[in-house]
Amino acid sequence: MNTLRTLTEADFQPAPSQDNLEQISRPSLSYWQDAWIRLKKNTRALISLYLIVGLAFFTLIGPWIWTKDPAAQDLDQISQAPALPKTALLVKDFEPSATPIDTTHPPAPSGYPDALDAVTGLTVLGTPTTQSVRLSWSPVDQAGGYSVYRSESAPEGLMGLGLPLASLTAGNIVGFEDRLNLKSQTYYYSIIPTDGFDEFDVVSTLEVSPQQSITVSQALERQLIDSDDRPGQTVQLAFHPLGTDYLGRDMLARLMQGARVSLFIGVVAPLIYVLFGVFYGGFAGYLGGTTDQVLMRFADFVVALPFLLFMILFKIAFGIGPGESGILPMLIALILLLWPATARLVRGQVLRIREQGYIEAARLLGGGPSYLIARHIIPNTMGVILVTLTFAVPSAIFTEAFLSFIGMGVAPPTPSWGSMCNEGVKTMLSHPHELFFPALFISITVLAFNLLGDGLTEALDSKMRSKE
Amino acid sequence: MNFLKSLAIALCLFSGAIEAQSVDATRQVVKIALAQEPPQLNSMKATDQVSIFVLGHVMEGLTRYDRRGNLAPGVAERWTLSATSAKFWLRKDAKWSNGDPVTAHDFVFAWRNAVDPKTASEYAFILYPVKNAEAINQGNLPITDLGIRALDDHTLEVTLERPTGYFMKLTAFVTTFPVQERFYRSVEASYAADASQMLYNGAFKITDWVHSASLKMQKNETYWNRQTIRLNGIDADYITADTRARLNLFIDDEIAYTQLDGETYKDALKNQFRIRPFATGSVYFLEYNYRPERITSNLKLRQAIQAAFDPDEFVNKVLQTPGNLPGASLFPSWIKGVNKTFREEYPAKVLRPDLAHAKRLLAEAKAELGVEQIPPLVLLVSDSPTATKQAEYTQGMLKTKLNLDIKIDVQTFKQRLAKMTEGDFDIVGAGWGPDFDDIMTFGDLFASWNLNNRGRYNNPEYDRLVRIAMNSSDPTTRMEAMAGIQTLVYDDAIILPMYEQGVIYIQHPKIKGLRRTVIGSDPDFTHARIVP
Amino acid sequence: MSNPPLLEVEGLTVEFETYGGVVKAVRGVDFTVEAGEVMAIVGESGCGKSVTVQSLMGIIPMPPGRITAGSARLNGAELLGLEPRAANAFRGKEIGMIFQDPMTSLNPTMTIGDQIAETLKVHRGIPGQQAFESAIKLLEMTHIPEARKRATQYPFEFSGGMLQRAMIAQSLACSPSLLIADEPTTALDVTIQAQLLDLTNTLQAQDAMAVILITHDLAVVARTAQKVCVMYAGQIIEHGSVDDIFYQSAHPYTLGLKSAMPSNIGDREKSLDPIPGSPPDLFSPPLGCGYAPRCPHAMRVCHEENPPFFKDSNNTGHATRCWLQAPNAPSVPELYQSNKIASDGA
Amino acid sequence: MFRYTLGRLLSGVITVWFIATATFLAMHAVPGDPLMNEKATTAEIRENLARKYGLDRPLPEQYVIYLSNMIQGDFGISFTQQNRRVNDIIKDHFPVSAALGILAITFAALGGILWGAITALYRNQLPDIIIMFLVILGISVPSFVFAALGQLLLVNLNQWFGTSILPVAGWGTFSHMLMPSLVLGLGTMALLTRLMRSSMLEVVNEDFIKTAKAKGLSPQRIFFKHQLRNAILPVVTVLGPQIAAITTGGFVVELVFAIPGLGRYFVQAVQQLDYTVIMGTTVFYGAFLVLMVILVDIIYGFIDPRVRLK
Amino acid sequence: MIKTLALKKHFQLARHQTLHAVDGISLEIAENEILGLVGESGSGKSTFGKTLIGLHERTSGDAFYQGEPLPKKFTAADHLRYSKEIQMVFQDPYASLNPRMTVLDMVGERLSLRGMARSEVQEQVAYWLSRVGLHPDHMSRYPHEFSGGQRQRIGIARAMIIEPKFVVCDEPISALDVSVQAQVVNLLEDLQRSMGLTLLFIAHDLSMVRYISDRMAVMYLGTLVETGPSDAVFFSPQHPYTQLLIESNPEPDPKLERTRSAQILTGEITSPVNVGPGCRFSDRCPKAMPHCSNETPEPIAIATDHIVACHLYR
Repeated sequence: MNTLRTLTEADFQPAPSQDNLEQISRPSLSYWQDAWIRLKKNTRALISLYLIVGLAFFTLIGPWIWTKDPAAQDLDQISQAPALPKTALLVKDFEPSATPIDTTHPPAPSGYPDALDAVTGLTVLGTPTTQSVRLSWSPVDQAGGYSVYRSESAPEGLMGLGLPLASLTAGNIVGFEDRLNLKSQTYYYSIIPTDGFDEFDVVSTLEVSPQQSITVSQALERQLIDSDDRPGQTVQLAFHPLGTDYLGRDMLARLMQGARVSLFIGVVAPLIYVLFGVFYGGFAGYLGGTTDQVLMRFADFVVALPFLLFMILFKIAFGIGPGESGILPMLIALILLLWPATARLVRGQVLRIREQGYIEAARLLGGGPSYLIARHIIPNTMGVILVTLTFAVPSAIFTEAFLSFIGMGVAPPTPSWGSMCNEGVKTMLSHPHELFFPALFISITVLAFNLLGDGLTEALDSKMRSKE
Repeated sequence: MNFLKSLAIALCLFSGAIEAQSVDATRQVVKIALAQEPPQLNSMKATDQVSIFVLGHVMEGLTRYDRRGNLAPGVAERWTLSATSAKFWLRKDAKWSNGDPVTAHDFVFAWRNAVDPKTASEYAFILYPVKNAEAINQGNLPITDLGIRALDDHTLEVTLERPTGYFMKLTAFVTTFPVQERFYRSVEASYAADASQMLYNGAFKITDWVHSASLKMQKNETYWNRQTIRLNGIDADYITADTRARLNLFIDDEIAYTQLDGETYKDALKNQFRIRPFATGSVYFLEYNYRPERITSNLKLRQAIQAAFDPDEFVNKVLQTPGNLPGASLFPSWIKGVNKTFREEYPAKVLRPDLAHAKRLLAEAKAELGVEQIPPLVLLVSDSPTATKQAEYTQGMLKTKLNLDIKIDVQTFKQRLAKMTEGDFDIVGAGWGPDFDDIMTFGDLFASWNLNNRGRYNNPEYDRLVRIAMNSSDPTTRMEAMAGIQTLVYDDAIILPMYEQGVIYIQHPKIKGLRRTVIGSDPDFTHARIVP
Repeated sequence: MSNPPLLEVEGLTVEFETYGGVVKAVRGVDFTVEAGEVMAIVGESGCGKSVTVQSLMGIIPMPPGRITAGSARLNGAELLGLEPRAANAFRGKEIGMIFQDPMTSLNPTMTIGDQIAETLKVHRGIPGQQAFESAIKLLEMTHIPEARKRATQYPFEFSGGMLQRAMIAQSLACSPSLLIADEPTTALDVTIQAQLLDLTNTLQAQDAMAVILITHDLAVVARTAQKVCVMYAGQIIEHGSVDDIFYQSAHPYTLGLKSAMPSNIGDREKSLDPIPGSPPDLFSPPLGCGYAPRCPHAMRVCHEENPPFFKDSNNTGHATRCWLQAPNAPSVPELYQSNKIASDGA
Repeated sequence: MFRYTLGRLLSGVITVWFIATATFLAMHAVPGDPLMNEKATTAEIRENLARKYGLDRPLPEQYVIYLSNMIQGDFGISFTQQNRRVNDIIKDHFPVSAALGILAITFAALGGILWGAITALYRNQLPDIIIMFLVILGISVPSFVFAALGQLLLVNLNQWFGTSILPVAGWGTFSHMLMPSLVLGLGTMALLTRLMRSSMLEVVNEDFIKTAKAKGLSPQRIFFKHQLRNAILPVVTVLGPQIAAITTGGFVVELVFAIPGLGRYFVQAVQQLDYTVIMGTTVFYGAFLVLMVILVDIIYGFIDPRVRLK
Repeated sequence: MIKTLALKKHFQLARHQTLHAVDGISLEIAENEILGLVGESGSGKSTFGKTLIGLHERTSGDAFYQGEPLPKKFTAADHLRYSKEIQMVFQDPYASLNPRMTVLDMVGERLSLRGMARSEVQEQVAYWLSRVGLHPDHMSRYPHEFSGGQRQRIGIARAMIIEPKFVVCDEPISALDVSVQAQVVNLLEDLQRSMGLTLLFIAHDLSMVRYISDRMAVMYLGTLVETGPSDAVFFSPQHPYTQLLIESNPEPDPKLERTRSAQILTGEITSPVNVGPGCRFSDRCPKAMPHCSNETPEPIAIATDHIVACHLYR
C-alpha cells in the first residue's frame, strides 16, 4: 500500500455485480458439531474423553482379554504385590506331625528358676517351604515352656522379635511347625525359654528362607498340573500382573469386575435420576404457577434431607437379599435422593427458555405443551443436562465408595472400586498396591468425568460462542 | 531444622496440645483407648465387652478373680456352697464410693432387678441357677420370690434352683454386682448414664466421662483392698473402633495398650513393637439351620462340608494373625476339665480335609435329597469386615472343592438377628464367647430350649446330656456328658468349628501385671503397675 | 493547528486470537483529537470502533487480544504498551471513559459514591470521607437528584439513565482532558439519550474537554460532534468535520448510511435505500476495500487493492479511503453533494 | 428482610416435618427388631421393652406420639444406651460435629477462595496447573483415604519431631481439630477452588472490570475491591449445601480420628436400629441444615446488596 | 380488522404489587393499515402486542379480530386456528430463533405441524427464503451462522410462510444496525403491500415508525396518550408527552440540530407498579395542572382520527 501502483483504466471498470451478498463464508455446523470442534481443541477434555473410552474398554472388553476368574482364590499368593510370575516347588500335601516331645526331659521346672539358658541346637527339619517350616531345638534345663517368634528382620536382643507364633507350655516340647502365611523371603525365628508363665531374657535366633512351594492337591485344584506330576518338580504359579488381594484373588480381574459395579452405579444412577429430574423439572417449569410451586416445594423437601444419612437409611431399608450385590438398593437410594438437583436446574432452564422468542413463536404456530417441551425446550437444555450428567458420575462413584467404607456398599464378594479401596486402606502400608490400584481407577474416572464436564461447559457455553 | 522443630513445638503449646505420654511412672497413670463408648454401665444390664471392662474395674461382686486368674474373695469374705443353697459373709469394710457400706441388701436389690422382666436384662439367665429366677424372668412370679435373702446387713443367703457346681464363678460376673437401692432410686432412669450417676465399690471409680470422647478412672479411696492397687488412674482418653487409629496413637505414645488385627500388625512389626498373643476363649463356627424345610437339615450335606473344610488352611492363610487355633470342637481348649483342661482329657476329633470323602458324602446327600445339584445355600454373616472376609473364603472354598453355590447374605447387626431368629438362612457365621468359667457356658448352646439355638437344633440325646451335666455337681459326670456332646457335635456335624480366636496386642513395656482374661473384665488393669 | 493535537493515533492495529482464527479487528487506524473538541467515531457493530478506543485505554483483554502495531500519544506521551503502573497514570486521570451498558459497567457490590470516590482516592490521594463528599458534588453536577442519598446506593437501585449519569460523574472525577464515550446512549431511550447528550455537551463546553464519542447513530453524531471518523471493517474510511461528513459525503458507505435512515423532513413516501448485504467477516479481511462487495459503484480495483486516503482538494481536514477519489476515477455524482437531507431549505 | 427471614423459617419448619416423616417411614421400613439382641431374651422382656418404647402401638399412633414429643423437643430415650436421652446425646455430641464442620468449612472456604483466586490470576500458567492438579486430586480421592493418610502423616511428623506436634486422634483442644477438619474440608475446598476459579474468570470479563481498569486502578485494587467480592458470590451460594455435606459427612473423619461427634452415633444407630437416635439425629441435622442454608442466604444478602435490599 | 376495548394486562408481582403493563387500551386497526405503536421502554407496547394475539392472557377488556371476539386465554388449539391469520415478528433476532433447529425446521415448523409433506415444506421454505432475500441453500444452516439482519429476515419468513393477514412486528429493528434496519423495514413494507397485510409495528424509533406507518399510536405507562395519522402525530404532536418525545428525537442533520433549541423531557418513566388514578404523565408534564394527578383523562378527538388523552383538550 505504500507504493501505489499506477492504476489503469481497466482498474476503474465497474466490478461485476455481486449476487451472493448474503453468502456465508464459514462452513455450516450444527450446534453439536460446533461444540464437538471446541471440545476437540480442549486438550484436557480430549484426554479425559480418551480416558473414558479407555475405561469403557477396560470394563466391557477387558474381561474378554484377561479371563482370570475374579473370585478364584490363590491362597499361595495372598496380598501379592505386582510381580512377574513365580515358580513354586511342588510338595506333598500337608500332614500334621505330632508335637515333638523329648520324653527324657521334664515338662515343668521343679521350682521357680531365677535364670534360664538360651535355647541351643536350633535347626530346621527338612526343606523349609512356604507350606511349612519345622523348627527343632534342644530342651533347656528348668524350662517350663518356650515362646516362638518370627520376624522379617534380624532382631536386636529383645527388640523386634516379631510375631509371637506360639507359647509352648511344656519344657519338653522341642519343636514347632510354622505354617502361618509363609512367603518366600527370609525369616528370623527366635525361641525364648519360659518358666511356664514368664519369658526370660535369652533369645536364640535362626535365619530361615522358605522356598516358594505349593501342595499337589492345591496345584491340582488350581489346574497348574496334571494328576501325574510328582512332588519335587517346579510349577509355574498363576500370574497376577497387578498383584492379588487378601484372599489371593487377581487384582486386575477384580478391578475389571469392580469397574462394572462402580461405573454401573456411576453411570446408570445419574442417567436415571437426571432423566427423571429433566421430566420433573421440565414439567414443573413449563406448567408454572401453582403446579410448579407445589412440585418444586416437594423437590426442596427432598433436597433438604441430609443426603448421607438418608442414603444410609434408604440403603438399609431396601435391604440386600442373600447373594445379591446391593447395587440395586444403592441405585434406588441414589435416584430417590438426587433427582431434585437436576429438576431444579432444568426447571430454571425451562423458565428461562420459556421466555425466549422462539417458544412464543412456536406457541403462536399452535404447538402444544408436549410439542414445545420435546421439540424446543428439552433440546435447548441438553447442554446443561449433559454437563450435569458428567459431574453426577463422579459423585455417584464417590457415594458408593463412601458407603463401602462404612460397610454399607455393595455386598461381598462383589467387588467395587470403593469397597476395594476400603479394603486396601486398611493395609495401605504393608500392601500399598491393594489401595493404590482401586484408588487410581476411582481418581482417573472422577478426573476424566470432571475434566470432560469442564470441557463440555466451555464448549457448550453460549457466552463463549457469541464472542467470536 | 532445630529451629523448625522448636517453632512447631511452640505452635503446639500455643494451640494447647499436651505432651503425649502414655504411661506415667511417678503418677502411676496409664492411658488407653476404648473401642467404643460403654453403652451400658448399669451392671444389671451390661452385656458388651467395653462396659464389662469398665465395670470390672469400678465395681466388685461377691467374688473376684486374682492376678493368677483364680477366684478370690470380693465383697464376700467367705462363703459356703451346698447343692441347694449358698451363704455369703460380707466384709464390713467394703464401702461404696460415697462412704456407705456395701450390704447384703444391695445384692438382693441388684439380683431381683436383674431378673425382673421390666429391667429387660439380657444377662438375666446368668442368675437362672437361683431359685425361681427363670420363672420371674418369664413374668410368672413376682420378683420377691427370688431365692436371695439378706439375713442381716452382712450375711446373704441364696437358694438354688438346682445343684450348680459353678455357682461361685457366677458371683464374679457383672450381672451379680451390687447396686445400692437408695442411690438407684434417686437417679432412676439415668442410672449409670454419667460418672456422677453411679456408685462405685471397685478398685477404681469413674471421675470424668465425656461421652464418646474419654472416660477417666481413678483409684477408689474407699475400696477395701486399696493398698494392693498400684495404679492411680486409667485414662481412656480416646474412644475409637478403628484399630489403625489406635495403633497410630500407640506409635505416638498416647496410649499404652492396643489390640492389633490382621491389617495392622505388620505396621506394628515395622515399629519393632513387642507383640503379644492372647486367646480370647471364643470359638467361631458356622451354624446350620435345622428347620426341616431347610436343606441344611440333611446330615450328609453337613458332613460333606465338614470334610471339605480345612481349618488349618483357614487359620494360617485367611486369618493370618498368629494365636488363632484351628477349630475342632464346640469347646475351646482353655475350658477346664476335671483336673487338666477338658480338651486334654477328652481330645476332640481332629478335622482333616478329605476331598474324596466329602464328594462321596455330597453325592449321598444329593441322593437323599433327590436333587441333581444342591440349590444355593444362604450364608448369613454380619457386616463386619472379618465376617465378610471369612464368608468370601468359605464361598470360594465350597465352590472349588464341592461345586456348592453359596449366597452370602451380609446384614447389619439387628437384621442379622432378625433373620437368625426367623430362621431365614441356611448357614450362619456365629461365634460364642464364655460368660462364666464353666463348660456349661458352651455346653447348653444347642439344647432344644436354648433361645440362642437359633438354628433350632433339636436332638433328645443332646438335651439329655446337657441335663445330666446341669443337674450334677460331680465333675467327672459332667465332663463325661460334655465329652458326649463333643462327639455329637462332630458326628452330627451340628456346627462347623472354624477357629478358636486368638488376638495379638501390644502394650507399653513399662506396664507390668496387666492380666488378660477370658472371663469378665479384659484386659484387667486392677493389679497392673508402671515400672520406671 | 499550531498546537500539537491532544491525542494522536497512528497505524493502530489490533488482532484477536479466537477458536476460529485471528480476527483483525482494527487495521491501521489513524486519527487525531484536538483539545476541547468532540470527535465522533461512527460505524456498524463489529467495525472495530470500540476496540480502537479500548485498546487506547489498554483494556482489551490480552490475550486473546493484542496490539500488533501503531502508536497513540496523549500530549506527546505514548499510551500503548505501557506497564500497568504507567498506564494507570493517565487512565481515569487524563482520560475518562464511559461505556455502553451502564448496568453492567458498574460494580454491583459497591455503592455509587464509593466507586466515584475511588478514582479520586487513587489518583488524587484524597482521603475517604473527603473523596466521598467530592463524589456527591460530582453526582450533583450530573444532575442526580438527592445526590447524597444516591451516593450510598448500589447500581441496581438506579435506572439506566441515572447510572449513565453516575458513570459520567465517575469519569469526570479527575477532570480529564479527554473523555471517551463508548456508545453511551445506545442502551437508553431517546428521551434519556437527549438528556444525557445535553449533559455531556454542557460539561464538555464547561471544562473545554475533548470527547471521543463512539456511536452507530448518525443522529447522535449530528447533535454532538464537531469532527467525525467513519469506520468500516476495522478501518477509518472517511474523516472530516461533521458538516463534511453529512453534507459532502465522499465515501459511498457514508452516503449509504445516510440514505438508509428515514428522513424526518418532508415526504415520507421516499423509500429507504438500504445497503445490501452484510459487513465482511474479519476472520479473512478483504484484499481490497472492505465495502466493495456492497458498494454500488465498486470497480475492479476496489476488489483488488485497499484504497489509500484521498484528501479533499478544498478541505485538508476531509479525507476518504475510496478509489472513486482517485484522480482518474470516474466521477460519481452523489458524492460531494450537499445533499438533500440538508436543512438548507428549511 | 424480616418478613423474608420469617417466611424462610416457616418453610424450614415444614421441611423439618417432612424430614421427620421421611425418616420415620424409612426407619420403620428397615427390617429387623430393635429390641432383639445377641443374647436371646424371654418374650416377657421383649414385651416390656416394646411397651417402654411404645412399639406395641400401631404405626400411625407411634407417628403421632413421636411428632407430638418432637414438637415438645423430646426425642425420647436411646435404645442402645437405655439410660441416655437422645436429647442429651445430641446436646453432648452435636457441638463437636458442628465445631469440626465449621472449622472444616472455614478451611474449605478460605482455601477455596484463595486457591481459586490464584489459579484464575495465573490462568494456564504453572501455579494454575499445579493447584488445579491438587484440586483434582482433592476431588478424586475418597475422603476415607485422606483421613487415613492424614493421620499417618501426623504420626510420622510426630515421630520425626520426636514430640507430639499435633495429636494423632482424640478430641478436646483446638489442636485436635486441625487435621480432621482439614481432611474433612479437603473435598469441599477442591470444589470451591474450582467454583471460585471459574467465577473469577467470569468476573474478569465483566464490564465493570473494564471500567475499573479505565479508572486507572492498580491490578491489586481491582483484584481485591472489584473482582474478589463479586466472584465470591456464587461460592457463598453453595456454602449452605456444603455445610450440610460436611457436617453430615463427618463421620468417616470422626471414626478415624476418634472424635465424639454425632455422625458416629448415627451410623451406629442405623446398624443397631436405634429408632430414637436415628430419628433424633436426622431431624436435628435436618433442622440444622435448613437453618444453615437460611443463614447463608442471609449472609449472602450482606455481601450482595441486590439481594439484601430487594 | 383488529379492535381492542379497554384491554388490560396486569402482572401480579407479589401479594400487593400489581404491574399495570397495559392498562385499558382501546384501539382499532383497519385492514391493510400499518399502525405504528411507539413509546419508551417500559411503556407496555410489547406487552400490548403479545396480549392482543394471545401470548399473554388478558386481565380484562376485549379484543376482536374481524369482528370476532378473541378468546381471553389462548389454548394451543386457538393458536393453531388463528395462526394462519395472525403472526408475529419478534424483537430479538437472537432469542427468537431456536439455536438447535435448522432454518428449514423453524421456518417450516407451522407447515410441518399441519402435517405437510417434507418435500413440500422444503419447497415452500426455499421460496420464502428467497423472498426475504436469503439463499434457499441456507435452509440447512443454524441460526448462529447468520447475522442479525439475516436472522430477522428468517423470523419474517417464519411469520409470512403462513400468509397471515395480521402481523404484529414487535420492535423488529431495534437490535439491528442502521444499515440493516432499512433492509428489514423495506422488506416488511414490500410484503405488506404485496400480501395485503395489516401490521402493528411496535418500535421506539420515532423516525422509523413515522416512515413506515400510516397511523401512529403513542403509549405511556400502559395507556395511549395520542393516536393519529403518522405525519399528524409526528409533525404536530398534541399531547405534551408526544411533543417532548419528538423533541428528544435527534435528527441526522447537524445544521438542524444546531438551530434547534431542544426542550428536554426531564425525569424518567415511573414504575408501572400499583399506579393510581390520574394522568400517568402528570408527574413529568411541564404543563401539568392540579387535577391532572387525580383525574384520568379521557381520549378526545381533536381532529379526524387524531385522538389525544389529555386534560388540556377537555
